[in-house]
Amino acid sequence: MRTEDLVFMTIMLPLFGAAIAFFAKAFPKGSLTSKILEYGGAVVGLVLPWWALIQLFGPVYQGESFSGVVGGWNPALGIFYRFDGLSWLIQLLGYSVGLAAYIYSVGAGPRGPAFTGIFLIQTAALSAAIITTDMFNLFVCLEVLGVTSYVLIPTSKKPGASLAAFSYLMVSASAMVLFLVGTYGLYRLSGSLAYSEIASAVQGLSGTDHRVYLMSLVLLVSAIAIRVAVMPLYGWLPDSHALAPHAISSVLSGVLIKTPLFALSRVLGLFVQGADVGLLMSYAGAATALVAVVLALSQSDAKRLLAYHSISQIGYVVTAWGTAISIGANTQAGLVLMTAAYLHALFHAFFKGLLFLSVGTTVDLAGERNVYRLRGAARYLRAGGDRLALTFVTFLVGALSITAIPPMNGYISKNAIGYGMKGSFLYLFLTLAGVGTVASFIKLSRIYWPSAATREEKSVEPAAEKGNAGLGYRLTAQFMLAGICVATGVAFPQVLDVTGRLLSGGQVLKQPNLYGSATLLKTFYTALAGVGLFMLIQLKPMAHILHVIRERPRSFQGLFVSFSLATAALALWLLY
Amino acid sequence: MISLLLILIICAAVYTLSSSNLLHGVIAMSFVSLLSALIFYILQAPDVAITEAAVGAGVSTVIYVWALRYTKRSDDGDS
Amino acid sequence: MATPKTRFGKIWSKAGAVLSVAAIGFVLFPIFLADNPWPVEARDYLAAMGQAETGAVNLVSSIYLGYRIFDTLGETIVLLVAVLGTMSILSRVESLVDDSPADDAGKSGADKAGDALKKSGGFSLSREKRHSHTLRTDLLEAVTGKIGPVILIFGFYVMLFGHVSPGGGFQGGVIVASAIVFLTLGNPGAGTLLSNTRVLSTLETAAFLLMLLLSSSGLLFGQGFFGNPMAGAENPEVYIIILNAVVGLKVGASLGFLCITMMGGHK
Amino acid sequence: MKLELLLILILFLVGFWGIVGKNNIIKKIFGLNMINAAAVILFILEGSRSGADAPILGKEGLHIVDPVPQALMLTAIVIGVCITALALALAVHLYRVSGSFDIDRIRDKVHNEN
Repeated sequence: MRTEDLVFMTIMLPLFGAAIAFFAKAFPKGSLTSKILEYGGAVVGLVLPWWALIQLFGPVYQGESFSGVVGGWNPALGIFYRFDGLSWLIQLLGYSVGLAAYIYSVGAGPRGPAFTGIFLIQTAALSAAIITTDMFNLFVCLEVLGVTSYVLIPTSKKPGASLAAFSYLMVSASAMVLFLVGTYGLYRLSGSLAYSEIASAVQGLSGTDHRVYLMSLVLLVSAIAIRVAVMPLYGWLPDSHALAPHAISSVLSGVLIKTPLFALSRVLGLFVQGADVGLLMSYAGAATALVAVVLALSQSDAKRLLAYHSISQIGYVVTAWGTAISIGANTQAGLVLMTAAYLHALFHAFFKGLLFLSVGTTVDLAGERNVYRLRGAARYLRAGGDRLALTFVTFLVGALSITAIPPMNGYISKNAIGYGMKGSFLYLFLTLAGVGTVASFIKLSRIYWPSAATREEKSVEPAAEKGNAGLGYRLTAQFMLAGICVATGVAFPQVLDVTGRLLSGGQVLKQPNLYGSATLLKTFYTALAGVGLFMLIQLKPMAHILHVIRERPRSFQGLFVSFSLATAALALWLLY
Repeated sequence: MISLLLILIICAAVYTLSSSNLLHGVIAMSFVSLLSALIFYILQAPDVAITEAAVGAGVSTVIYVWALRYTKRSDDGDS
Repeated sequence: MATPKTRFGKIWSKAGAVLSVAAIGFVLFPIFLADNPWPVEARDYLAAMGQAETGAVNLVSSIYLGYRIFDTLGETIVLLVAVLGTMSILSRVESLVDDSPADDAGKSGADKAGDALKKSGGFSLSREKRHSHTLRTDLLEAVTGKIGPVILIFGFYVMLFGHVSPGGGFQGGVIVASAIVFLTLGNPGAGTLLSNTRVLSTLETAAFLLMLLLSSSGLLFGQGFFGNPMAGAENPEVYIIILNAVVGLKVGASLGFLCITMMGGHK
Repeated sequence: MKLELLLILILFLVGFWGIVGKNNIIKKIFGLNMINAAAVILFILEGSRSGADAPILGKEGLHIVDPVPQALMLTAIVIGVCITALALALAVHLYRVSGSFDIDRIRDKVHNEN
């Protein structure tokens, strides 16, 4: 088998797995054959691709990249693809979180061949979206990703999840039509759909042609920005991530919002105006990081709090990513920042996945999601079969990671971003967001604090019965992710080195000094400020302000208004 | 000719959005699909025309009608 | 954006809508009115080489199932997932409706479909019109039962001759699906093989697997995934014909499955 | 020539108005269909300016139109219908839950239940 074919194995194996899993539907529910087919499909789709990834690691580590036309067709019409370090890294992200989430879902649901198949298709579409370098093919990949999420979000059977899925569907499907119009604009200018051909054709355009090109670029970027949920376009995310099943929440916030971002970096890296777009995106990202953390701090629902943190953390990623693109993704400084952006995306996928799963287990066992009401959750965990309250341990690992406490991986990636961003005023935003993160996770961890009131004891037993099923699978998935969080945090020099090499095509990048006294001191102050902020929000007037923020009216229409205004703003930014 | 068809499509579209009976809206919507199929045929795109007629006017109308079957069909939420 | 309950809120929300339409219009205006000449390189290449490379006389087919078959695979996946998703949401709706009497259990799926159609009673049927509607349904059964097979054959024709004439797997598949629906309507009680949802869903999965295998078949001949394994051979169009048939089968089964479930034959 | 393009733009904006300005979720789905149709018509219309005959070979001396937009639009149409089907299924589910197609009422209802 040629190495080029291995590249497509990462897409085709999950699809084959999905087909096998779908066959399970033909057999009676719960029969042995049906189980074998379903889990066999999952193994084919989620485990075998690791073999391809391992095979491919050698060449990409050496800085090789595979590109060409899918199926060996003529370049005039075929679909171009490119497999390089970036693709490898994104696939690593997708397959590791996907595997953990699937193991969790075996225990916690949703189950069934249809779910397994759709989950595998989503994984395949993720790999395809990062490999392709063809505009229309990217459109198709994004549609597949979208349609799988619209189907997976309402599997939690909550009415709110249906509404969230519907809102997401409407806004992202409309954005995809705009993406199509953007593709049209670029095709009529260049006569091609491949990124590189388009980029070379649009150079040196002037007059109306130039305007057509700019507007098409704007449409593409804002259609993808919807998926990434940067600041003005985040409205669909909190509900859909909070109300989806826990395993799906972890994949949605871990992988699904980042893949389009890095797919976009392939496009922007080629276009001249990409740098301007990157700059604006970095501002939007910094604003996202700060505003979303304030919103998170005000939430009462445990999972919605986590969902707002996903937005805030993607803000970090977008800030670093945008700055990297604006200073040139091939310069030394740009590469350092891009490495940091990727690492934060990867680590966020691990620790946020972990947090969603741990908090999911906790709220299932306790039967209560309200942060203000749930107390002494460790007791519910024990009553539910988790005798040692291991879920609390995994939660703690996740919380320490996201608040950037050494030696967890969050410390590494946040400070790597800080190192690259030093001197920029955006850095201030990120530092402030860090303080808010500490405060809101102290708030969230209160659900595990022992409660003073003894009258709650009575309600422990009945809630514990139903959530017990599949605890082993849940804990396996949680420990898998927790282990990765600690390991990547401890072995950071190697991780940084490998990531840097993969992203730069084999160069050795300068490593930031992450355990310098200044960095450690800053972490200490951030944590201290976080504790202070937490104390502050306990006060009556602050609590009232948070209540107002939490209950602010949100409407479906607001989503569209902010989308179209953001699109127009981006257009004006590029025009003038 | 194309312009004329497009004007008809826009009229049907406006009617679809403004009519208070959703079922009338569905019928107008399938009319939009049929007219666009006609446009595709005129524009030398027979494949797209067949697809639009079969999928846009056929399948999606069936799905709309199915969806409205469950419900009371009137649009009372709008001003 | 306030929830529009008050008069002021309503005006506010309309203003927001106008503003966003204007913003989108501003961005779209230059693209829609672009007037640079249409690029013809791809067209010229296809006119010269398309038939030789893929064997399809219909150049749209040559792109759809040749050069850009990867996109087509994605499209069929979207269809597959959408049908499954609609189905799972639908089953939840059915459980919410909960008005199906228990004695339905003994009937066949097709019978139930007919029942459900009668029960739902068309669109805006008042009680006294029920009787005439039943009559009309009988007429419908007689006509659709006869037309069904004809449409089925026409669907297969469109499917298999997609490489030389307009049409192809997808369009043929839609026609086959409507034929399946007609057959189901026309034979209440008898329950044809095709109206069994389990058979349809297995058929759909099988067609999906076949399509994956066909896209991978280029591997054996050294073109890699998504290549045409018969590219160098005498008649490369055979590959396209097979693909058309598989796509048609898949689309027909998917949509037939969807329609029959929606008519109430869901088990 | 410009008139046709302007009309398509109007169709697009009418559809977008349906999505943003209408409260009824079925009408929002109508709007989604319309903007999809507008994008497809635009692509096909402009693609057809390059020739005069359908892209089916077989006769001599044909001056065919560009087949690439047609192949792409086949995919786009089908994806659009799939999304419509899914959106309608969700809409029906929401109707069953809340008894209304009005987006604000649905939101109030769902919000109270959670």
